[in-house]
Amino acid sequence: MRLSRGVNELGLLAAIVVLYLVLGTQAGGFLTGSNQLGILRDAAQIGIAAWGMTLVIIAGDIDISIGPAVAFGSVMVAKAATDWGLGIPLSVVLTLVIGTAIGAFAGFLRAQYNVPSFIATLGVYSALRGLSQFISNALPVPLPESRFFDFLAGEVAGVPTPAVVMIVLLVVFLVIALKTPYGRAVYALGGNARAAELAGIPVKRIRISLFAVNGFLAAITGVLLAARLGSGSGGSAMGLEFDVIAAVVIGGTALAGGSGSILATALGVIFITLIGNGLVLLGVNQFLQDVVRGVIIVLAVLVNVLLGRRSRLTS
Amino acid sequence: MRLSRGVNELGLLAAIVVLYLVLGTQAGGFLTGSNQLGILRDAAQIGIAAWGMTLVIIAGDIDISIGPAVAFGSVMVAKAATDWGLGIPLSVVLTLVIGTAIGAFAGFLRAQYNVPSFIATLGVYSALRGLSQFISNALPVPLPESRFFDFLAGEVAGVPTPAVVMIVLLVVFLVIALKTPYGRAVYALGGNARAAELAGIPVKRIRISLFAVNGFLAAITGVLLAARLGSGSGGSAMGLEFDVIAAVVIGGTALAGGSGSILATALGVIFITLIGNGLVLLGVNQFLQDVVRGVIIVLAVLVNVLLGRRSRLTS
Amino acid sequence: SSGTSNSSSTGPVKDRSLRVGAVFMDSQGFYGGVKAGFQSAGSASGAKLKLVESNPGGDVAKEASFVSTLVSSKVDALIISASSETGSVPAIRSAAKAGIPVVCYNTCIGDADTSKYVSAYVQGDPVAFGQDTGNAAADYFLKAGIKDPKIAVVNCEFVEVCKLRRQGFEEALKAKVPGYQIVSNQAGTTQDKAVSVAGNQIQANPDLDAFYGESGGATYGAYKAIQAANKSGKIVVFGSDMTTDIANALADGTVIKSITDISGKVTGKLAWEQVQRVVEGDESLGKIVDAPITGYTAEDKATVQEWLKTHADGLP
Amino acid sequence: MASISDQSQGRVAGSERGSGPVAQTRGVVRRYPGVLALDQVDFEVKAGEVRALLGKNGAGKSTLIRLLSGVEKPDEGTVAIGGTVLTGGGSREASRLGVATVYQELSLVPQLSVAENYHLGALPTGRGGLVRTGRMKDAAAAALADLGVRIDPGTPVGTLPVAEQQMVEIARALRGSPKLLILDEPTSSLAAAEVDVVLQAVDRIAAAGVGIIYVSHRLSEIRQIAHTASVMRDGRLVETVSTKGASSDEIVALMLGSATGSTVGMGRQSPPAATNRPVVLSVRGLSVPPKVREVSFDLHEGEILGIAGVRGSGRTELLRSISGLLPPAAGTLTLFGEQLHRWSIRDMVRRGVGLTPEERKTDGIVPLLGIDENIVLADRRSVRRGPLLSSRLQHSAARKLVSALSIRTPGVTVPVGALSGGNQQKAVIARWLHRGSRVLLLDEPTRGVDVQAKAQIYELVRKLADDGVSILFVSSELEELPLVCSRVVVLRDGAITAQLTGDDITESAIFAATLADGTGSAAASTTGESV
Ligand SMILES: Nc1ncnc2c1ncn2[C@@H]1O[C@H](COP(=O)(O)OP(=O)(O)OP(=O)(O)O)[C@@H](O)[C@H]1O
Ligand SMILES: Nc1ncnc2c1ncn2[C@@H]1O[C@H](COP(=O)(O)OP(=O)(O)OP(=O)(O)O)[C@@H](O)[C@H]1O
Ligand SMILES: [Mg+2]
Ligand SMILES: [Mg+2]
Repeated sequence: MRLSRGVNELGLLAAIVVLYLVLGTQAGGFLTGSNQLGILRDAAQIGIAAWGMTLVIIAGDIDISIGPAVAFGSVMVAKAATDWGLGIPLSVVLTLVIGTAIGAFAGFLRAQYNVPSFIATLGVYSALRGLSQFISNALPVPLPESRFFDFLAGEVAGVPTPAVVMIVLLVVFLVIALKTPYGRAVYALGGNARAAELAGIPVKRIRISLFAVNGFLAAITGVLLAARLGSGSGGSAMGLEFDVIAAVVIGGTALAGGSGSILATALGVIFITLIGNGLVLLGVNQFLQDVVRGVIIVLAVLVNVLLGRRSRLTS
Repeated sequence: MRLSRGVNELGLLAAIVVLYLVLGTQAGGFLTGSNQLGILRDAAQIGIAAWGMTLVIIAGDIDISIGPAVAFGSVMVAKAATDWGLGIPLSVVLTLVIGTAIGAFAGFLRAQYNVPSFIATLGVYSALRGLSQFISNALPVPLPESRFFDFLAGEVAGVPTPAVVMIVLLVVFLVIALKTPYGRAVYALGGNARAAELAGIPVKRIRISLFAVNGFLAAITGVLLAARLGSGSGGSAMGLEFDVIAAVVIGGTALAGGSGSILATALGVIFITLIGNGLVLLGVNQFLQDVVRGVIIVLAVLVNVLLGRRSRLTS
Repeated sequence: SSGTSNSSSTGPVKDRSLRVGAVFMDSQGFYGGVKAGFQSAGSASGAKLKLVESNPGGDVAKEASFVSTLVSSKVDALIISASSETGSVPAIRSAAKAGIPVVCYNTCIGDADTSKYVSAYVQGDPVAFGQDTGNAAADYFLKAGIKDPKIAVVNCEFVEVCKLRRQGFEEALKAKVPGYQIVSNQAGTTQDKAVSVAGNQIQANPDLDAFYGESGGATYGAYKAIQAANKSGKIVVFGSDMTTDIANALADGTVIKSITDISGKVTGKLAWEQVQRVVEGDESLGKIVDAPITGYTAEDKATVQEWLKTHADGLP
Repeated sequence: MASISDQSQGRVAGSERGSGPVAQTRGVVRRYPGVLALDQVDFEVKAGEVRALLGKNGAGKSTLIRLLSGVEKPDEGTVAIGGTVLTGGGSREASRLGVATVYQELSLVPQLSVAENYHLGALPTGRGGLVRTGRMKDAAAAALADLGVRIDPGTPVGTLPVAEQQMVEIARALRGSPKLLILDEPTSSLAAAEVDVVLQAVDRIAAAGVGIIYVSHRLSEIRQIAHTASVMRDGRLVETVSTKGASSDEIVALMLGSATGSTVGMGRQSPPAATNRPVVLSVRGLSVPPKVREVSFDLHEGEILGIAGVRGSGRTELLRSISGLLPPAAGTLTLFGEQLHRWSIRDMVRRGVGLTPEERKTDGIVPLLGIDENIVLADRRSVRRGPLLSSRLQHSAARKLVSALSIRTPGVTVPVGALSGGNQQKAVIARWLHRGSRVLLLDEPTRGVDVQAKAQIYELVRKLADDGVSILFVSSELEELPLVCSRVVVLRDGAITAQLTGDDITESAIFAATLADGTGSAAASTTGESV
């Protein structure tokens, strides 16, 4: 099991190396520093939410509300900072708090009443998309000029701020998943919730917290997005949940729960972002881009599955 | 278990009755015969695919490619009948065959190589959406005039043809699920795939067939859609997979597999269609519609869960 | 920023290899027309044109990341239909700052920013667009003697352009038929959504006179819904965007009474002309080019037939 | 010892009833990561023979069975059924050749009805290929009735008690009139009377000329029904003996290798009565309708209190409600002097009460996690450095318990799901030892555990009691209660009906007390021997 997990990560790494070789030679501008930083910036859009999603999926649940939650965060922070006149620090804090609370609410429905997480977050999905379009009238809500938002949209030591946030959170989540009682409890309850419960692990509280964390991460992504665009937009982050879930699953985390790795998710995030970037750079027809993306995602997982099986047979 | 399943269906039925009371008194035109028939027509769009999806989910899998598969079917039949000049019967047959084959391919990836069905169908999702936009240039492809398509778009004894197709298929799938060795094997492998395999059930073959059936049903829906619109459109059926899956889950089928009921799915389909119809008739703001829809879906499932729990405690 | 494109030379585009980034707002047929018009005009002027294209589906976030990718790849120019007047500003600004000339078509960012960052804007003014439909509708109502028409809107108002189209539509109506009433306004951009939404609107408003379709899908969906409800002729449609099936319905004339259209191909050709101007060395900013708004009516069958003949490939 | 096999030729002269071998393996080898599960095994069963397969947990019994039933392929060697060598066609190939298997893990579909599970993979169909529901139910009910159980064939299997599920599996295995019937620990979850039903069925089937392989850790059963016994150790088949010719001690010695029967220490060593010591846990009027009614008792410090009862008497519910898993309708607990009216699992874990559930697969272990993590699951405080977990502390804590409980594993990070059943059980007990719980609720702790491990568990329980830990010990194996308990209470229909102390704790006394009106005289024979 350990072994096959390692193989999984190696397989993805190999796929990423292949992508770099192909795109580096075929796609003009791919290897430029600015493009690489652009990739990191785009990766942050998926990655920040993907760390939390990995834990949610390891716990045997799913959260499909990421896209609307990000859009809602972006609208919320802009509305609060402008129309509601709350000032920038308070607006940001409020956005993060409300995002967390909404996530916690979905988690509560799951943990307390056993509403399937797919349905609980489908409800949130629909409600948040509608709500952010409604309060913004489907128009972008401009952010006020501010050094703080400029900083979020800008760079830290040459690296885009969102990418820095993503990397910092990656480290935090790696430690949480591998080294904290909380993280291990997530694995335990995903692997066998009844056994975890019997061992005295607060299963309900952990479930609620996982969705709360996801809401928090989506709100962060939303604030970063608003800073990048200079406005909050209720129609943004369409379909982001698919990219996030795909990154997690490409990383080898099983939707059945109980196993998975944040590091592998990180590779999945890079993989997905690279494909998106490369297809544009290669000048592929916009519609064929979707076709190629679909084929590559399936191929990546297929190769990984086959590698994993081979390694299990020969070991 | 039986009891709670019955309660589940009763709860949904009660929710539908409540919707009828509310909409009948509040929404002008709701109770007219033509609106009721219109609801049936809209229900067919979700329902036909939902029967197959119920079986897929009972088997412990998921198929998220419905929307693009329907769009692809609609484009395919129109292209074949016009640009490729295959004639109408052949075009329809070809569309159904190719739809089935694509579904079977996703099922093959799942069954043979253990590619998670979420990923296999995510690949198909992306590829088919791109492909149908590509071959149609993102333009509607007009259907040729034909008595057959007029029939599909029209009515049988006053009932919209798609609704008739849906009802006939409902009966077929009810019998399959409850009364055939095949249907029971689906339940068995969803409940305990290892046990099913040990008992000599051809698990792989059944898995492939389930996805093939879903592809077939999506193709039928696509042909009916093209007939209704008079043209095939690559951008149609956006997000249909969410509605279909939601209908199945609202019907009480667990995403974990092993249990579920086609009849309850039918109630779920009606429930979802009613909400969509009612919100428009009530003239609710389009963005608030999403909010209301999200809240109602969660509430429906929540009430069902609570009813089920109550009945279990008192039984 | 340097303000220079990466192509080493300026001067005539003939025989030059040009990589142009193209951002299509979403996957409607109109953009297929733009692409075709742009490419054919480009090759006609002898350039070796390579399009690097993408389609953010109206999502400003996706648009921003596409544009940054195009900037990294140092395309020679960027043509874009901006998803949002305000939300698209950072993306376009970053392209301009990287020295990549930007040509807007169809939609763009606010006026002030356009004059700062955008070389040219091939404008299909959405308000004027809506006014054209509104005028056609008003003429129809006046002629039919309907003083207080009840109108249902099938909209695409999650993008700004569509809001502006309706604004123009209502302005024109208000001037000529002040008794009009919008009894319902619901979203339905794709044909399949539109046909079911319009069907519901017909049920909710039995005395409906007309539909306004803000986009091609909305228009066609309303048309199909009227047919399905057996209300052909009782309810009529004023719509937007030509496609083959809409043109056919308009030629028939019982349901669809008018269509307002901006030709994608013409828009694409105009965009190419601006790209050509810029890469040949004219660095002036903020030029506004009006894309012709064309009204088609059921009464003027000849023009409709003409459209069908000249658009045999279906691209608008 | 009567060694009757010639290993080099793999020939067994067992009973006279059969003719040719119905199943045969030649030099089979099966490896798992880090484990050689089978090492050059030659094995043979004849028609009409009942062959017991014995060995410690992890000896390779289930692995050999998986090869015989076609579920897995050998890495080397061949498996032949009725003279036909298996070609890797899976369980379907083997079952076509007449192999029916009751696996150690339940292989039922919990959501489906008894009838459907009975017919799984071969539903009876009628006109139009539709399932004949009525016939399906009748056939299932009849087959179960043959085994002496009465279950409504429409009930979902998952809602049945484990024992009844096991009977459904056995009934199913017999459905296709197999040539070879393999039973992997079929009685581990059964109570005395049911064990007898199974044994009688086995006798009958063997008499009809079916070859039977029977795995069990209960030597008493084996001596009762098996003609011959093959003993496995560390993946090798060490000996095949006639059960008539060999004594239990000899068989145990074979299973253990160098160790001899006497070192196993199965003799009665129950601790002295502890009723004079302080009361640790006092249960008053505990009711969980309809299973537990007004139960009151005291548990003293260092006491091992046995709870006896037939299946369905409510022992599991009693333990579950004390542990906080099942909220009682009425009753109080006084734990370490503190009276509780409501309590959650987490309260009880924190206060030092630990439950090892009777179904370790579904309730006990987290199969994908390592042994180490499973062991520290209930208390991670002691393996932390600052806020973070320390793998080193985790490993050393786990290693200590792995060796103390003799858990057989290549390493402490191996996923616990890969362990043999008995070793999984030990890992669950180890969890509470790591937690330092002062009150242990052990629900069938020796189910599916081999003789040596059983002895180790007894030893462990006694030692814990010596250290002052108080233990509630539920067991369906009546013979083990006298071995470990200083006091036994008997549960009947959810109420305590008898209490036995000191020398009154004998198998026959307990047995008499568990039965309402002294039914089932067969029991004395099934529980006659203990090892
Ligand atoms: N799927 C597997 N993966 C890895 N190791 C395995 C697997 N199955 C069995 N093993 C190992 O092979 C060895 C033999 O296991 P097996 O289940 O055959 O023992 P057993 O004799 O049936 O024991 P028990 O009496 O506990 O059931 C054990 O060391 C076990 O850990
Ligand atoms: N409602 C229920 N939900 C889940 N499991 C149950 C339920 N009722 C009984 N069980 C399980 O069925 C099994 C039989 O329990 P029961 O109380 O009838 O017998 P018992 O006295 O514990 O005897 P034994 O342990 O020998 O089966 C136990 O595992 C119990 O947990
Ligand atoms: Mg075993
Ligand atoms: Mg029990």
